[in-house]
Amino acid sequence: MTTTAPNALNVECETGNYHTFCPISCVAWLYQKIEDSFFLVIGTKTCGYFLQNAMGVMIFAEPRYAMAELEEGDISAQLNDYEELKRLCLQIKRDRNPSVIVWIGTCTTEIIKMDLEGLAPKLEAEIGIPIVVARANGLDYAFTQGEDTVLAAMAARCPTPTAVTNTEERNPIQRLLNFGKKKEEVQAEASQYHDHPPLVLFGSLPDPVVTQLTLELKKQGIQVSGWLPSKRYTELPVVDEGYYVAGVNPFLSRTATTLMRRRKCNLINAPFPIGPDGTRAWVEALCTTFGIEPQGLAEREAQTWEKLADYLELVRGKSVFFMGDNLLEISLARFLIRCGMRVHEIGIPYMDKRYQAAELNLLSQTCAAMDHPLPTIVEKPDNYNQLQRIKALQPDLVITGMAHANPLEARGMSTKWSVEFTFAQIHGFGNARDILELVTRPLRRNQALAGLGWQQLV
Amino acid sequence: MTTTAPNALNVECETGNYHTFCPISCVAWLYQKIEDSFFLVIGTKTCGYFLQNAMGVMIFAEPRYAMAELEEGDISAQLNDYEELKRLCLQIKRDRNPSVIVWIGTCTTEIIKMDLEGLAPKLEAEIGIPIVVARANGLDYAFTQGEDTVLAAMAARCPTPTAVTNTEERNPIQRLLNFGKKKEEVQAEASQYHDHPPLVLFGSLPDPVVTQLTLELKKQGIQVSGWLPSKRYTELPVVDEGYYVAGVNPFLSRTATTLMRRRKCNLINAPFPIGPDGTRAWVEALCTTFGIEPQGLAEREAQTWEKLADYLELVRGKSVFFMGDNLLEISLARFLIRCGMRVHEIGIPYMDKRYQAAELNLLSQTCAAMDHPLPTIVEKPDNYNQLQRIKALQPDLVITGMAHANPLEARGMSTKWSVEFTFAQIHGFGNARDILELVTRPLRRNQALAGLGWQQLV
Amino acid sequence: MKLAYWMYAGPAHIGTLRIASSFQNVHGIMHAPLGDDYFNVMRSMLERERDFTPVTASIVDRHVLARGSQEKVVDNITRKDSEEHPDLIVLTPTCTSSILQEDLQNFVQRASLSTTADVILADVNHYRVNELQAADRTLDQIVQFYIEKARRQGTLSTTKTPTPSVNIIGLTTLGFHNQHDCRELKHLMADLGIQVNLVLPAGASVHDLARLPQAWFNLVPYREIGGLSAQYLANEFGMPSVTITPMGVIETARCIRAIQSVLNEQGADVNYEPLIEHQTRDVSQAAWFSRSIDCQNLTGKKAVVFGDNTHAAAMTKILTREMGIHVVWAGTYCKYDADWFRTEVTGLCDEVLITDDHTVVGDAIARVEPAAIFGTQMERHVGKRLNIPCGVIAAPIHIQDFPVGYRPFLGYEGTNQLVDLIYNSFTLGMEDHLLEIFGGHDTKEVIHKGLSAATDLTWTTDGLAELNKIPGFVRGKVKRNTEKFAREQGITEITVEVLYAAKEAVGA
Amino acid sequence: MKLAYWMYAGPAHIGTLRIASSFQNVHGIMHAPLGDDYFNVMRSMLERERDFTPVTASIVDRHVLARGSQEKVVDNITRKDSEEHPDLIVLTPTCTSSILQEDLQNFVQRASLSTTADVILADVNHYRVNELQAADRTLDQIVQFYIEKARRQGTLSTTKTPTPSVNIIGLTTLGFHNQHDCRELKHLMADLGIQVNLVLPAGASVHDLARLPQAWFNLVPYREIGGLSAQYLANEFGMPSVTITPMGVIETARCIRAIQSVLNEQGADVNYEPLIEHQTRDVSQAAWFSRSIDCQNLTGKKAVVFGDNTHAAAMTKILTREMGIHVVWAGTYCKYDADWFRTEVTGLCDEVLITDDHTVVGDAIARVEPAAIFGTQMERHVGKRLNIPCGVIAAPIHIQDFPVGYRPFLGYEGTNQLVDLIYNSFTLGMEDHLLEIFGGHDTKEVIHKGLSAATDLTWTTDGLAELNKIPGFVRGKVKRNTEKFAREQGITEITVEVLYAAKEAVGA
Repeated sequence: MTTTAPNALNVECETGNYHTFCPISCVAWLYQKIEDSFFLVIGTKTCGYFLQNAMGVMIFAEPRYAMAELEEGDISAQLNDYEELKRLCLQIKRDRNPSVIVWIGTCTTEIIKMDLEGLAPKLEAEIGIPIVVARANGLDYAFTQGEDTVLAAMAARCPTPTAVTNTEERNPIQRLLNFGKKKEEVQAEASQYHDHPPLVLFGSLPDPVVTQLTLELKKQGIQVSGWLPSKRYTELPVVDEGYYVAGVNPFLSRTATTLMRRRKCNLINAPFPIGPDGTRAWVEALCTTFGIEPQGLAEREAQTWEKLADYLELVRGKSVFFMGDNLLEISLARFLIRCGMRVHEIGIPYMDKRYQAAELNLLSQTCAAMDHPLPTIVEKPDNYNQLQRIKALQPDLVITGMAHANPLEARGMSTKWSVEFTFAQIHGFGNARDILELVTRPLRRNQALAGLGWQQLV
Repeated sequence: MTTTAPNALNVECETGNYHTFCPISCVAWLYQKIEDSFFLVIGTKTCGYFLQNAMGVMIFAEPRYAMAELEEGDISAQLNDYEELKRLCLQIKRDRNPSVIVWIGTCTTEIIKMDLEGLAPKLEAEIGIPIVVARANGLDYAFTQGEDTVLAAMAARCPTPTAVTNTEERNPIQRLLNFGKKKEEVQAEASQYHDHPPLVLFGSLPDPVVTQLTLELKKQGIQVSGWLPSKRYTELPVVDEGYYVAGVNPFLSRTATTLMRRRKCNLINAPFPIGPDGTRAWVEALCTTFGIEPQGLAEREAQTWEKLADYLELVRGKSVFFMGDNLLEISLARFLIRCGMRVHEIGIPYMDKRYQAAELNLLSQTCAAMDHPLPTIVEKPDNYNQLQRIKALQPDLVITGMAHANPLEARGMSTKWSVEFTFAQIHGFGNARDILELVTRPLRRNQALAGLGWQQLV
Repeated sequence: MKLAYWMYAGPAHIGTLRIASSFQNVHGIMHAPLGDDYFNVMRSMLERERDFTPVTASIVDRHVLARGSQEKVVDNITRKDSEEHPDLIVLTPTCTSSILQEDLQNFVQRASLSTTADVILADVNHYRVNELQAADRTLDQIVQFYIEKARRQGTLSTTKTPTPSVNIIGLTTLGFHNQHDCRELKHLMADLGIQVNLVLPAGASVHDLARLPQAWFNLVPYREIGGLSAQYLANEFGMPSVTITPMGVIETARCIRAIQSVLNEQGADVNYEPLIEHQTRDVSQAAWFSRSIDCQNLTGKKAVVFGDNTHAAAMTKILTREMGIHVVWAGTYCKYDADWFRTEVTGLCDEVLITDDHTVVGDAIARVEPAAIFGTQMERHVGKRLNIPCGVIAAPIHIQDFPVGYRPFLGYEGTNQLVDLIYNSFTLGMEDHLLEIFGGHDTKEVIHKGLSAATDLTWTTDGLAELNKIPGFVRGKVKRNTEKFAREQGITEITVEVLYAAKEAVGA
Repeated sequence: MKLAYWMYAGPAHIGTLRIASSFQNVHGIMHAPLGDDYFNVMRSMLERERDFTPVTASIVDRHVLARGSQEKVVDNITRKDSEEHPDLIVLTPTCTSSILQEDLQNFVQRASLSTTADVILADVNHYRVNELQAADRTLDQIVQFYIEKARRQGTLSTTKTPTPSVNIIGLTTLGFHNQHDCRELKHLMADLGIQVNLVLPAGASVHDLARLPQAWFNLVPYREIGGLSAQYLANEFGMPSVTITPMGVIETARCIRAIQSVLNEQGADVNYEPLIEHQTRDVSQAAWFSRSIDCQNLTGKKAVVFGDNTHAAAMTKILTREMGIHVVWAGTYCKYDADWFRTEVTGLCDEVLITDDHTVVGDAIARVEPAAIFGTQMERHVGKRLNIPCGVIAAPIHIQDFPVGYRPFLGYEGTNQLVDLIYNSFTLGMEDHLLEIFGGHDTKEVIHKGLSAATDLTWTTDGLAELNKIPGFVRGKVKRNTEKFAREQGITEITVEVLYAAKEAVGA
């Protein structure tokens, strides 16, 4: 089943028998990001055991998430869903008193058709805590798309300007940057910005990366009005018709759609700010949208590439195979091709060609610039088939899920866990090194072990 | 070689080939007790390695003690002792700035005849820090007697009343007990005490035990003017002709002598406050000295014995053998006989019959009261001979140094480290349980292990 | 619904897959949505497996849901049959797909028409049993399947081996220290002159199962897994079982004696007493450690124990009977088998705790303030917070439970490893305490913040000063005991005298 | 004089007594003052010895000093001879008694007139050599004594054993993991088909020493002890030595290959390559661990190494060549043999540190802030203070270095144990960091106290706020790097922009 992609990129679709993490994983980073939240995953022991194994040590630190574990009585509908959820949410309110409870629906709630969207408004009104519902289930979504379901649900909850008396108060980044400054200083600083319509960025990034990208845009005179998600639910960014929005991650197509359709925002379609090339393109796209001439951006990109020189030595000419896991694959492949690597195949769980259009375009351009054949994109891959192809192709590096890394290493293949790119700080100019640090680690390691004399260990 | 002891106690003397810790060990507890001190052990690698092994983990905690390690040049007298010690003491002054530096002489300084007493006053004057010299060497002393050498040296440094403007200021215990009280309250409290000549107690005990014994005497209206040593060198107790002094430990005969001869104090000869019987006798002796009728002392002793009932069950009728190590042997044996145990032999490194006269008397009385034959006291024992006797006697418990415990246990003998009594809190009514806790531990343990079915493991 | 932060045992399908993937050349097919296949990650990462985990997820997505799973499941079974040539394919749903109430048995029958491999559906209720029960059940199911198949085919071999032999049942992948226990049990059997007929399921081929009845007896070292199979073999063939966990010197000896009697009843003439004596006295260091001075210092110290039935019961026995340690409470999360646990630890601890709620366990630890904990990774973390050392003795598994160095819990080398675990748990705690006692001497704060908060009692300045002389690790306890004493005595102001009166009163 | 708080190696007499009491039926007599006999405590407590330590102190007290030691020393020698019937009595003074400059050699001769046992005086200078050098020397002295005695008596057996055989030299009591290393080396020799002629001195009888020349070669696994004896045997009998420490997969293979070549030169025809291949690929897990994902995450991490020559050099090689870890510096306290160390670690680390001053080592660790330390107990404590995990790889010995469970450092099982040591050192540190990152999220203090103390630079409020978002375990490093960058750039006020500019500039 082959379809035609923009710029003739070849996108194939396989059986979908592939390994990735469950989309409820997003709880792991979102509960940390949104400090006044509580995430309640409504599912089975299977979901719970996944969370505790995937997140390892974190569970011990009294996290702000828990399971609403469905028992036999819940499944067979002998118990009243509303009453059960109420009991649990009241306990959460009593123990933790969060500003919001996020219900994470799972495959099981889908199958037993539990009406979470119907129950939430009633319970929210009764217990007095906002309840956001996200259906982060494995029937419809893969791994990182869990975040998309949560952000899409939160996008609907962002306040409008009329609902907020003092917008400055609600912009924590701005407040932080202004902390300790006198009023006149703040006003003087405001003049550093161009006059442009409000811009809201979406995608959950670690706080330091949020600061870095915000500063990057400040250099161009672009002011970020807010981020979705914010550090606190009570500080969700103001969103209104005509606002501009831009995503920082490739797996946020539902959030983009929600902001466009339900909140009437204008989506800036741009490549994602991953790698110096992607970051430059992303900043440029934003500048272009606001009619701003980018300042020193080419130099900034060039300087960043210079700082990568030692790593580039290591990767140039090496080949890489993406098995597909976190939907960052297109952006990473594009950056690595720009670094001089050869990409055999880009496996990816799901491909929204419209939301990723600018990124796909940049990929095509990059291939052309680097004299690289257009790589095959495989949506919903079949891991068994991929392993046969890997055996035949013998790539220098396989970027893969956690289940396949050790067996591939035992067969002499260098591998890198795709999940590490999900958790590492990879966005913006400053973090480009971190991507190559991860990519080159197996290459450097296997170089260091050359003296061992054993390649294959099966 | 048999001599006649008071009350016909049989004291023998053997070869002196026995194991005990080096007297420099006292550094381990004295540096902690005297918080503004620094102990400098002047000796060889052999001394240093002993300290670091015997004190184990303590060394890691930046202790206030160190070695002045004698090197070949020091031994062969190619280096100037004064200059060398000055260099080290200046460094100590710079790094730690203690209120006093205690020089601990060792066997080596004895053999090379280093004139520490001659050097100290000159250096003290030059660097401006008091230097106290104690010859805690293994040629003349055993284990706990190291403390005796230090306290005797410090006794000479205790100020006289005329040298001190405000005595109340110098009594830290009194100050502590009065802390936060109004002046009139303090005066009202003073009236709780009988009018008696000043009393100074000597012996290094953990702070809580100091408080307990001080309170115990307060109950009888006896006021303790000070303790030697005090918590700080700068707070050494005032001592003058006619003051009364009493020791709390049996190994302090030199300190007693120094206080009597050099400071013209009156020594109260009493048994030591170890066990309810010893504590009562000690308090009584002090009361008698000051012409005070003891209040409720018999009841206090009786109550203490009642609280020991569960432990007494375990020890009654059991036999014990002291190999000899820390000079606490007579006091402990006397208490254990009172508890109903049978004592085969009391090994002891050194026996000062005058200083221990009251304790030896109490031992004789206790034996008579408990219908127990007078045990043999073996001074300077020979460990090999003792082991033959133990093999023949098969005592229920052997109290021994660390070198012999495991081999004896492997031969089915229950043992207890004598050194533990040195470090545990064993003085006064309140701590009698702690002695029996230690004594019964091997008995309880070997009872607990009865199900194992293996007694001998060689 | 249950509000759950953590669970001690995993869901049923994990148990089934542990059994399936322990066998050689058996393939598991999970009928499950995307993301439910993290078993593969656990096995690959925790066991550091060099081979691909022989488990494939047949993905249930919205599309499959809409048109039914049968085609996809059957396709995936036949595909794996031709790709991997397994001897057996085990199909299992997960909690989620099990609610679809599809006729999976029918899928299996459909598929097996065109496969070379045998195909079976794991028969467990995903909402009623946990990982451990499911593993026991699945192993039993596979054993029965192949015994019956062999019987039908006339290939069952029921003749006993000429010399004494054993089946060791219940050793699996992702089991707590199972790999090393397996090696140690093989050593032990070799020392006893007993031939190992089969180890089950770890490393066994399903073809071997027809040989099970040849062994003289079955050894089931763990309470959780293997019992059902041994029972089945006892019923079918009258095979005796030894179900004593050989952990610690006493129980190892008891296990060996039970083996001796089982063998001698079948006509052997073995006397293992000299071996027990030799191992205990000279080879294992555990009996000697129990007697040594290091261990004497542990006498009467307080500990708590929590884990699965096997390890928590064995550890309670060892601590109490072999080390003279006072086990204040012992507990298990195997609620479904609580009676067994109670019987095993009767008389060895003050209290028994049966719960699978980790917060109850944490509270019980905090209440008792033991000198050491022996529990799971969860209790280790509770201990970290309370500053109480913890030795890990049971699953849930963690990467640290898969050491590369040899660390059995069973048999005589196991007794040595346990000595280290116990000794280090107590002494490492002690070392921290010593550092606190000796380390902070010069810089100790005068008054510990918050010490007198929220109480009806007043501490006088001298009382408080004295309290602060007490080392931090027991200060809390002394404070509570003193306040309890003061309340009982109707004292409202705690002076230094009250502090010491309280100390004498509680005799500590 | 030297102001000393701690020493890495003990005094000479400890080395002598370690050798004497390692032999069977050899008695040591210490001519020393009361309290110098703590060797007996160390051996009894650390090794948990069941037997009385065969060392007696002949006490020097004031009385003895006054009238001379000869009578007492001679008496004690003859007495022990009749009480214990040892084969050999070794007399040693300590640092203290050695300055008496008595003619101890004469005492020995006097005593030996009336003893059945041989009597020798340990010939070491107590102020010039340490424990390790004295041990090497005393072993050499005893070997020479008995070789020469046998030669005189005509009982020396120089005929080689029919099949390849080895003397393993240098394993002693109170040696770092020596007991387990000994067991592992015996296993290894058995696997290589090499008969162990003699292990020296641990457990050997002095009567056996006449058989030393029968072996085909000598194996000296540790650099510190055994070298002199092997050299003597080489000189006297032309016996070849293998002195490669078989620690880690690479060096173990190199050691085995050296053995192979030594044997084949003497007419054997052995090929150990298949065994090396099999052990490395399938039995030891170390080579596989090196390749696995767990180890990949250690790539390029910074470590420091400090210890004796043997273990520090071997560890440096393993970390660098087998794990891909970056050893920033490697050091030894064996100053007397520093050249050897430098040669061994050349090219494997950035710096070499030769010192026996623990404060220098502590400062070097603090300066580098490595992710893990591999050192002695002292470095472990330094690590505790700096919150850096430390794996203990070398003496000075500590009770924790005498585990009851099997923990060799040498041979193939040693490689497994080392994997655990290395992996746990890094990951336990990581776990604490994760707890900090995830644990303190709700309760993080806004400004870390004292962070800006004593600096010429000002942190703006936003810069400081950003700095405080960085996890505590790297915060100090980020702060220092940022300030360094600011100074270089002439910036006096550090804003959030400066912070990130610095991060980009240092490329971290």
